[in-house]
Amino acid sequence: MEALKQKAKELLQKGDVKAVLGYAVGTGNVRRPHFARTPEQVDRLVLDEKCTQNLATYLTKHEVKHLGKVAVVALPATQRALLQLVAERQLRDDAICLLAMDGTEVKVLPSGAAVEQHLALKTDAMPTADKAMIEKLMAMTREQRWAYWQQELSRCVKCYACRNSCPMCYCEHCTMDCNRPQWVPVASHALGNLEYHMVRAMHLAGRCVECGECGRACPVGIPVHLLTFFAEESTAKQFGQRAGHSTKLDYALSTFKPDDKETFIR
Amino acid sequence: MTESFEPKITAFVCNWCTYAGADLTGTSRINYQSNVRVLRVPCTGRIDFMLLMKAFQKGSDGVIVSGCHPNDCHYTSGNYHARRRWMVYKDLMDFMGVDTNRVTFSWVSAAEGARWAQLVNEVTDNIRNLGPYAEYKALAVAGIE
Amino acid sequence: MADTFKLTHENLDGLFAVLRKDGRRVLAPVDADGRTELNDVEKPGQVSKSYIQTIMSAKDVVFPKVERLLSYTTEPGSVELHDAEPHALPTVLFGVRPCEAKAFGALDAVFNWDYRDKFFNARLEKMAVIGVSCTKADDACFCTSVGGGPADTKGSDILLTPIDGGYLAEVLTDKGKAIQALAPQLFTPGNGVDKAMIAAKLEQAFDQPALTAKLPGMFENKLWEGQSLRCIGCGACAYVCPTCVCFDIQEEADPKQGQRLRCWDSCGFSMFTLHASGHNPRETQSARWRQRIYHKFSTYPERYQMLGCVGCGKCTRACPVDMNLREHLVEAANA
Amino acid sequence: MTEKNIYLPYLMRITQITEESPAVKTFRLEFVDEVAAQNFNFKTGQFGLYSAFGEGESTFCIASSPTRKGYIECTFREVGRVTAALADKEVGDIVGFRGPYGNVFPLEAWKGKNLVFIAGGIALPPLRSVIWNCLDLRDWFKDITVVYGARSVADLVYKHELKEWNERTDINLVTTVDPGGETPDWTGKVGFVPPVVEQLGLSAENTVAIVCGPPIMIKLTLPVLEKLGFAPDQIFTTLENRMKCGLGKCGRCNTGSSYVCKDGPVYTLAQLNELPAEY
Repeated sequence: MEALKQKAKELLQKGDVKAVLGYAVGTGNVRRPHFARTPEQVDRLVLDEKCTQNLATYLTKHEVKHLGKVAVVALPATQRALLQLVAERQLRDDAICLLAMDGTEVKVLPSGAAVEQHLALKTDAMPTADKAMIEKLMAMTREQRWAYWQQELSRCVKCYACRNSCPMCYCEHCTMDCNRPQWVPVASHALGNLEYHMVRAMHLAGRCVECGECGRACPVGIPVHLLTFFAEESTAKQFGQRAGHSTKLDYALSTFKPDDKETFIR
Repeated sequence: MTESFEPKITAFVCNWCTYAGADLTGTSRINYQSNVRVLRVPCTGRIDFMLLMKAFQKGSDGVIVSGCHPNDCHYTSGNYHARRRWMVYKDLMDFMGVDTNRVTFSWVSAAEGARWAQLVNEVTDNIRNLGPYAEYKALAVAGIE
Repeated sequence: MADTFKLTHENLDGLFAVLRKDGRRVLAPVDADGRTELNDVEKPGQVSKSYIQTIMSAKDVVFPKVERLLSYTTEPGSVELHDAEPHALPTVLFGVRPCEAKAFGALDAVFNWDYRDKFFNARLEKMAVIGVSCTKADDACFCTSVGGGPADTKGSDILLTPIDGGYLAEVLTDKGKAIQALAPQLFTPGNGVDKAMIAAKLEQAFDQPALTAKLPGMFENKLWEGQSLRCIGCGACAYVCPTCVCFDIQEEADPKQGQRLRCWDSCGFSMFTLHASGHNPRETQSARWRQRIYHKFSTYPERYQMLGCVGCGKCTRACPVDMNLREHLVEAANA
Repeated sequence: MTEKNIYLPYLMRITQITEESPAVKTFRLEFVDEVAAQNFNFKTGQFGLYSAFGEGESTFCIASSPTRKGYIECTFREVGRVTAALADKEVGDIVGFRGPYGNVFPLEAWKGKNLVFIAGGIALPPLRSVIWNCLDLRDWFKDITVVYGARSVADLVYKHELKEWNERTDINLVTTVDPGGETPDWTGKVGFVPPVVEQLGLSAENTVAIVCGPPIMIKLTLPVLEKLGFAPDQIFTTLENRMKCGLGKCGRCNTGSSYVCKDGPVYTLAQLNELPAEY
């Protein structure tokens, strides 16, 4: 912890970065994203297993870009998101300055290549509970799955916390905000909710870094992350590549192989 | 009730192969069921999954998506791109409990007039058996106070 | 002042039965997968034992997330309009907290300050509130800073405060009396318990009148930018808020018929104020965050002589990035 | 007991369509319902929500004068979902109208004064309502001047009326187009609105200025008026913030604590100076 603060202060003092984005203690001991721009603000930084938010979300926001270069305290999921953002040309490689923990050491990862190397050291598989839930759903009949999602999605109010908390949902103009044509009904009724979540998951297939932020962000506890996890897994299984593992990978759904194997096209 | 049900089927087809194939069906005077509304787009690469969604949203009981056989795309690779997206989308639909029996993906070339007729007949019979897509239609009124 | 009675646990069971027999649904906080939701219940036994607040507010009873305002059928050269009638169910809200009970007043202010909104009114008329005082508060709560309190009666038709063996019941309004009249025998004479001793203790966090007085002079303060930096611009705060009333009107139609729907909306969304020209009066997230604070603490007092915030803290609990409203208001008050 | 549904529009029949400039059209609308037509009244400055059934509602001012009875007119540019649907309508089609909403231009208070109208581009419609209203009550006022600028000659709206005003002696019309927007036979001025206003040598004495246009035009015109000696309470404008309800409820048109749909759309500069600049 002290090492992290030390490094953060060093970066700020040297003027290498304008802010350090990390975590601080919030309401009732939860962890919240925290922008440290002064040494005093750095002192509020914490990093422990309660820190969950994917901070990469902030790096594509106008307000944050205006700050200048930002160092980010990066969990593995944040690192994956950054790689994917660079791969999608949303961030420049030299805009990266990650602070990652390696045991008790703080490592500064200054480029996509460094992040790739660091990430390669660890595996960060999908949480067991989520994996089990996906398997449980796939073991159901189609009708049961339909009923399950209808039940879950009926709580959705379309606050877009899932979209806005997602590091990969950086579009200036989201499909949900397009009304010529109105692809998805704006209203949060059964149709609007189903189609919104279907579009969101589909737009994240091959791009989801499986951080699960959308599911955590949902105020009414809908496991929306299972949808994007599933879409990502489907892509990975069928096309053999995962999002967030390299700055050089093309988006799986904007490329192809002539021998892509499918079974259902007649 | 079921006897009077005539399925409404929307077909998204590419201009160069399947549309031409369907045209050939007509000029060859092959009879087939008339439940399909054909929507022609330049290439299967243009058939965004949201179009399929829209078809169901607007009351289709079934959807056909069809274009050039692999390696035959007029634009070289549109159908390959489309195929990847269909592969994921079909999986996702199934995961969300949407009835994938109501979507048929196929390749029909400009020379396969008879194949088009056969495809439409099979799909129409299949959807007629499945009945109206009541589940999806019910969404339109659920959740409005 | 209100008539005070005792309502034992057994008698509350009876009251639920009587209310349901009277054709009313009873909505109450229920534990569901670790969340507290407002659900239809049959017996007090189903009501959550440990909740501080439900996640969503009860506002959707009077202001649903999607409601039909009108429908129509069209033919070439003619349109036939159909008025929509709100499908208002007789409802008793049981166990909402005093802060939320008070929030209906803030909704009423907007829906009826000038033109009267029949949809809201029809639903409000069929709703009665049996509030339950808070015996504990959490770090998000700040009702005492915005003129409320853990056992505040405002907005409740009957307010219950937990005591040994049941509740102290204050019957406060005509609607409350009508409920009591359904089964007067269930309400036994009160025993002079001081509810202030039972209610949660919550220190005032900031001086609200002073804050309201200084807000107009703070519009250009850098504070809003600093506070909003971590805001991700979703609508969670607005959608769980019991007083947030902003809405959108959406059209859904096919070539022959259509309907207009009123849907919740949020001032935190960037599209909310976007003009057709592309100009946006509230271009940045900080301007939208500021709007949220000003609307509740400056516009409301000025226009409606009340606050647009009841201090329930739902927004804080729902926020994915922990934008703590109380903390930000304290910061503004001290700025 | 049963309350009125404030969201129900009147049904209006389109009786005339005028193509003003590329993508800009004027509709003349008459009430389908006789009784509604009889009871309908509005004052200049007010606006309404016009609906294209199937697509939704859009907010525009009422562009005709209340002195012209039996119809209302609106002028709109095709920019979004609703206006595109409206642009597809033909004479005889039905559209919806809710209104009139908002406050009004205080014509009574302007009696005996000189009036200067300054408008840019598609912002002439709200002023057109006032201008015709004032022309129909011509003896209430002294000099009436209209300065109207647009990007190009093609972008000028109400070309026939501009011609009529130009020919009338009781109104002084100055038209201008941005440099490069003129045609060979253009007889008006070439230049942006603010310098054109400055060159006119207007006197602020016993005069009110009514300004409406894109934000940049307003921003640059106000200092000119100030220089000419106009006090903030002599300058009027009309705001068009985004709205959904028009009834003071939906929450998006406010600037500070002022609802543009209820307290506006007509404001004096003095009033606007009191509000935060969120418009």
